[in-house]
Amino acid sequence: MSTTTLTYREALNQGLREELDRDQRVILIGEDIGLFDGAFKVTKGLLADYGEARIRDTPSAESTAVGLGVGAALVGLRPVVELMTITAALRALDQVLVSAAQTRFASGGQLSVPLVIRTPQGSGHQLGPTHSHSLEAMLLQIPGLLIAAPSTPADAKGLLKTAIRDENPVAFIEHESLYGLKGEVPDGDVLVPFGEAVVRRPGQDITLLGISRGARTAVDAADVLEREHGVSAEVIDPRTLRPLDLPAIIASVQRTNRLVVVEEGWPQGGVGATIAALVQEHAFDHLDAPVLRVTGADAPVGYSRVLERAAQADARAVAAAALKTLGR
Amino acid sequence: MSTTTLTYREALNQGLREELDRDQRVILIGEDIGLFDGAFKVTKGLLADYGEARIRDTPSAESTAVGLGVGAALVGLRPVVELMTITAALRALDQVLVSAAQTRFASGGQLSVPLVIRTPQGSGHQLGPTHSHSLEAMLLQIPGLLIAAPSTPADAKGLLKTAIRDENPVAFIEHESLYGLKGEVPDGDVLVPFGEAVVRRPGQDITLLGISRGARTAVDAADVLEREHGVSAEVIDPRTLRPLDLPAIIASVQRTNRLVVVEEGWPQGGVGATIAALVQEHAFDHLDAPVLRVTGADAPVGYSRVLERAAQADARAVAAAALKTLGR
Amino acid sequence: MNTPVTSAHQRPLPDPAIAREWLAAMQLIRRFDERAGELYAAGQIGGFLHLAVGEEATIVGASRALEDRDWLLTTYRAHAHALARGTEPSRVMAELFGRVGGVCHGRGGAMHVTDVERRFLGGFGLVGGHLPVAAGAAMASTYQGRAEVTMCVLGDGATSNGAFAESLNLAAIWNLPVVLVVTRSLGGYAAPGDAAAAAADLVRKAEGFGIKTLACNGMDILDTQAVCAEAVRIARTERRPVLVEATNHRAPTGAMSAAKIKGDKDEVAAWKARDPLAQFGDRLVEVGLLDSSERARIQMQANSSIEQAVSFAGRSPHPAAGSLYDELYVLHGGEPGWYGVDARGTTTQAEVAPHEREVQP
Amino acid sequence: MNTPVTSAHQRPLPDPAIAREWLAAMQLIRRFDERAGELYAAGQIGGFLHLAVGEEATIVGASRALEDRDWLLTTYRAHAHALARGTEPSRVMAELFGRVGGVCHGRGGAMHVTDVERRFLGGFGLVGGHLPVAAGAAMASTYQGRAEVTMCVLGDGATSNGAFAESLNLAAIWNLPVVLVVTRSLGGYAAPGDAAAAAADLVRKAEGFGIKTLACNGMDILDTQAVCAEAVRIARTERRPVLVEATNHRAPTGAMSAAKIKGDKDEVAAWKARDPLAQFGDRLVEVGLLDSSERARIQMQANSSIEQAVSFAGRSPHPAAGSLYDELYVLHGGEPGWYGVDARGTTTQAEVAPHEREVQP
Ligand SMILES: Cc1ncc(C[n+]2csc(CCOP(=O)(O)OP(=O)(O)O)c2C)c(N)n1
Ligand SMILES: Cc1ncc(C[n+]2csc(CCOP(=O)(O)OP(=O)(O)O)c2C)c(N)n1
Ligand SMILES: [Mg+2]
Ligand SMILES: [Mg+2]
Repeated sequence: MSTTTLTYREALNQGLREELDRDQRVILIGEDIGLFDGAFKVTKGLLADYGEARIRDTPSAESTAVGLGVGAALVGLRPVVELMTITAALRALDQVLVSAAQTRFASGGQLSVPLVIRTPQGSGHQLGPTHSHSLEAMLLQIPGLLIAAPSTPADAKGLLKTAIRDENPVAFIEHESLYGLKGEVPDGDVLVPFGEAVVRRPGQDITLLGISRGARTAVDAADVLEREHGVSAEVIDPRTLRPLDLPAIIASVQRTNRLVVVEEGWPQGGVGATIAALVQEHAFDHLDAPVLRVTGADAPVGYSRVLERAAQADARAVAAAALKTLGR
Repeated sequence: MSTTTLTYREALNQGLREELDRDQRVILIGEDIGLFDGAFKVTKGLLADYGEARIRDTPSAESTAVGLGVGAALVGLRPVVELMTITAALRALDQVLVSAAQTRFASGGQLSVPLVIRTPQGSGHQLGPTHSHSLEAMLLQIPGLLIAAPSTPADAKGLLKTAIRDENPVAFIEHESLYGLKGEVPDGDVLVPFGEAVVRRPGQDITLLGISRGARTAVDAADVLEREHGVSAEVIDPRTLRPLDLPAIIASVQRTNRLVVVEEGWPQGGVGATIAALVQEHAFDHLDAPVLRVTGADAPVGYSRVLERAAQADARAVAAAALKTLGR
Repeated sequence: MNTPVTSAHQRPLPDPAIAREWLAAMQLIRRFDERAGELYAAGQIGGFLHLAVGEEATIVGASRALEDRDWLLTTYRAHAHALARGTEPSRVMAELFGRVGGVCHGRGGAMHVTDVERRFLGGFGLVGGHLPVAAGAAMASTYQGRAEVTMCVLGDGATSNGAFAESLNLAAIWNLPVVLVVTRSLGGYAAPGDAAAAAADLVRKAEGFGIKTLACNGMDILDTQAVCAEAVRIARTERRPVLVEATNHRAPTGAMSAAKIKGDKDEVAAWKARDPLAQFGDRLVEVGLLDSSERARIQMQANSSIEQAVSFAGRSPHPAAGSLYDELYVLHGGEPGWYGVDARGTTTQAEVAPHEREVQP
Repeated sequence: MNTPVTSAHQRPLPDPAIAREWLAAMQLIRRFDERAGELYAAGQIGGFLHLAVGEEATIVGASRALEDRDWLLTTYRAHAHALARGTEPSRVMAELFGRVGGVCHGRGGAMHVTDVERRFLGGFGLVGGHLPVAAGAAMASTYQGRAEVTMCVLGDGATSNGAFAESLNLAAIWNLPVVLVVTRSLGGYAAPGDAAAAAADLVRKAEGFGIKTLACNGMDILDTQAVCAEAVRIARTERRPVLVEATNHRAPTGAMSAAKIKGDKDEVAAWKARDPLAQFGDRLVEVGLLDSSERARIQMQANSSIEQAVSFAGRSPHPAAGSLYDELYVLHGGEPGWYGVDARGTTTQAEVAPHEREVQP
């Protein structure tokens, strides 16, 4: 399999291009995605190459952008809607839940909604309390909605292609601080399946599970643990939250008997809480210590870089939690 | 303390009246709350008694109703906004999170938002997939937002009065199937503090924790357990989810060594998951079995009464989970 | 005039067969509502039931302006639109009974009645929630190079919601072939503050967005059909949005869910004099297009068709509790339930019996 | 005319002292932005920084139409409005530095600058998100029997959002004393499709909601102040909403966050000929209200005030990492943190150093 070094941003752009080339039904909808190449430049050049009919700049109208995608999906297209930030996505949550996620069920299976909603999230650029949210846990609540949260350029492309081909609505959560990240990306039509976790780093003493950028934080923490404490940590990246590859998580915990979950979102009602609950439920007798969570602080993200950092789930905090779990 | 038998609905109405009488700054805002007495008749008679300036019928504009409440709160009022259903509240989530919950933080403590957002939730009347949601877990995500979820008429009144007097924004979650429930309600100015769980039924063998109507389901389950299995279950109703009375929950689990959480909302990213995560974290060595959750099904609520019931967290399911936890 | 309560002029009648078909469709919806109201009171139908008594001319008139290839979306008052579009009454009634024979297999109920074969996309429960979806459908038709039109029926209350403005704006700037039919209620269940304040200048509001606007007497099927047909023609040929304001007197039923006409004598009499079904039937008789036995036959046919529907619905089985997770995901060879991790250790299937209904709005 | 690019007529000048104060306020904002742009490029200021170069006449003109008792809300371009309202530049700059000396103690940043003492409610990050909040403030003033007015400044892009329509509708039906100042950008950072399509008929759109509308040349402080003052007068005395469309040429800065004027020569020259600060200064000189030494003194005062601000900001300490949970809840004698159960077992306070900035929109 040949690969090319691309940024996460370029990998997404390549994935979009390949799907636009492959399937005329694919169209892109979003604020500033055309003339401005997207708020984070993910859709760079697409307007010039695919034209206005397929790359549709919307006004600032988030709920309508999603509803529009739902309508187009019902009538035969495969729209990809970009919402500028996950906070803007809050304004569309009625459409995400009611129109996108529930319509198949409510219609008794008559309708389906092959729609992708792309949205970036996360802190890291001092964007302050309103633009630094990580809200995947709110979306995780919604049955009917698949969720992908890639942490590498290869997964960004491969999961996006899978999302576009899926018959179900998919929330595709990108991370603002990963757009510049480089990595090897398979050339051509390589898909990453949903519901298959990946081991980012094998290990025996403890499992670290990281969500979105948390997967990278977990790898950094594993390095610290190895280097400074001689602890061998296994890092799992679930890649999709719905479906969730619970068997892979359980299998790892059954070997290591310890788990720390890393997420950037808020702790109450978070993804980590769900994973902790599931793991203690399914592997109670294998756990030698409580599942710990290292999450974003239970507070807004402050603009000050000190406050922003203090609110983040960082590698040192993960390493510390891991050591605590190991009784050290 | 003298009491009167009132329905949950009447208790809420009484609470609103007492606060309207006590404090001229209290005003009510919401769709159909005036001329129609509110979708669930909670605001019955208030328009006639307090007038249009204080009981404000809005058009169907959910996000604006909340934003309006925030603005009025910033300028010195204590608004109570009613949203017709928690699903309608989804449309206001941007205002709830950004304007209501984060403004104090973002302004460096200059501003505060003494606002109450009342909204009913829950299944039970075959309202189908769009009108049967239980979404407290999404709101639980939000730091800065307090959450009350009363399960009795007395708490409905007492918590509502506390909510109105609190300087922080409060999401006040009512349950559609509890409005007709009768109970003894203290007369006059009796407040129920936030952050104090209550034991609905003492017991030794297992702790059942129920949220919103789940607290009643838990009591029913405890009856079944006692009657049919000789199991003594303690039922805890946290009453407020933020602040959460974790010490009371931990104390109970330290005695019973077993916990089942009952909620009607969806399991992924749910409140029960958070409580399970917290309890295994804080009382790992006291748990003799995994914390189990009995939640609403991980699916929309079907209109069919069979499907609606099948999706509910019911007392038999709770009893069964409790027995499983007890190894029986 | 923005708000006609009578038709602009007496519209010419269509071919006799067509006129009779329109009357029959209105009669069918009326009878359906009458029986559904009774069955709701009896607890056979649950949830919210938004009846359409008094709206038959609007519903049938609008639907008869469409071709088969056109798409239709509406509010929670979806059962009536499905009937107008030709869905078998049995499958609609079975949906209201919550049975597997229902058009949505009992999963959606009255508010979500959908019939994709007839390009009826449903049935939306949230006020204004279907507006952007309709815009998207219209966009897709144009993208696919098809001359289809999308019709979206909404209430006046929805015009105060941001979804209305956002969708109108998009429809205008993107030239979407969507026809918005706004039912402006002058009677029955409506939020008075809202209707009065927000919809008074609906035409001005819509034109503020650069949308072509037409008005019709929603109590007159001829006027409604003619105006909607003109709107559809404009949308189809000029590929741009049109808004039709259909003024309407819903019956004074007191509650949205009870078909029985009540209220004080004068109110009832006033409404009866406006009853769109009676009016249209009378006109057909007047001009000699229908005799009283034919009229009776149409009524009887509606009655018997609805009785059959009730009987079908009553015999149709309840969905199995175990089918809870079906028809939620499109499974790619995966297993049902694969997409979720159900935390519920044990689910007991409680016995199912008609349960008492709490007072509902 | 909906879209004046020049003033309706040459407005008379106010008292000399007032005219000079206006010029000084514009100069202060300009200088602040120039320095802030440099400091942003140097990594001293983070996040999104929406500069106001070219908007000074609109910002100062609108603010000088208000009395002290009136309320003001704006978008993410909040630092400039705070300066116009009289907040000390040091406390604004310190906010952009993210320091405890900042008006929001470094928690909010440029987008959330707020000064409640001056009745400036901030600084809202989401497009259109402040509109209902402004409506609520206006409602509260009336409820309290106070003749205050609320002014809400927004961009043309926000007029496509549902929040705009919902708030306008409410303001109209409830007669709220709110003045909406819409900055219609004809240059600089703007979503072109949006601005062109949605705001072209802004006046018609607003009037569709029954809102009184005025227009001004946002590049001319005299016109802006006069028109906004008239709007405020109507809102205050007639207790109803007014929308002012202020047409504006933001400087061709290329990116929202860089103050340096760039673009091709002609574009820059065209903008410079329009520069609201230069224009107003020239006019004052022309009519003999200002001589060149006074003008230079005003510039120097702005410069030195901003240098003091930069120096104050640089010296102000970073908030302590441990203050993370402060100023979030109003605690009723409870402890900080009581309202949340922080799941984070261990928080290490990473060393804080200026970090590299990823390319941002
Ligand atoms: C978002 C939302 N809020 C509230 C409701 C409850 N509700 C059901 S019908 C109705 C009245 C809507 O009025 P209008 O849009 O005029 O429709 P119509 O009169 O045709 O029923 C309301 C508020 C709802 N369905 N959705
Ligand atoms: C809900 C939301 N979506 C996207 C953004 C990103 N954003 C920041 S400025 C801006 C342009 C808004 O244009 P306009 O309302 O005209 O304001 P102005 O030109 O005055 O900045 C956008 C889209 C945001 N702040 N909020
Ligand atoms: Mg209506
Ligand atoms: Mg603009």
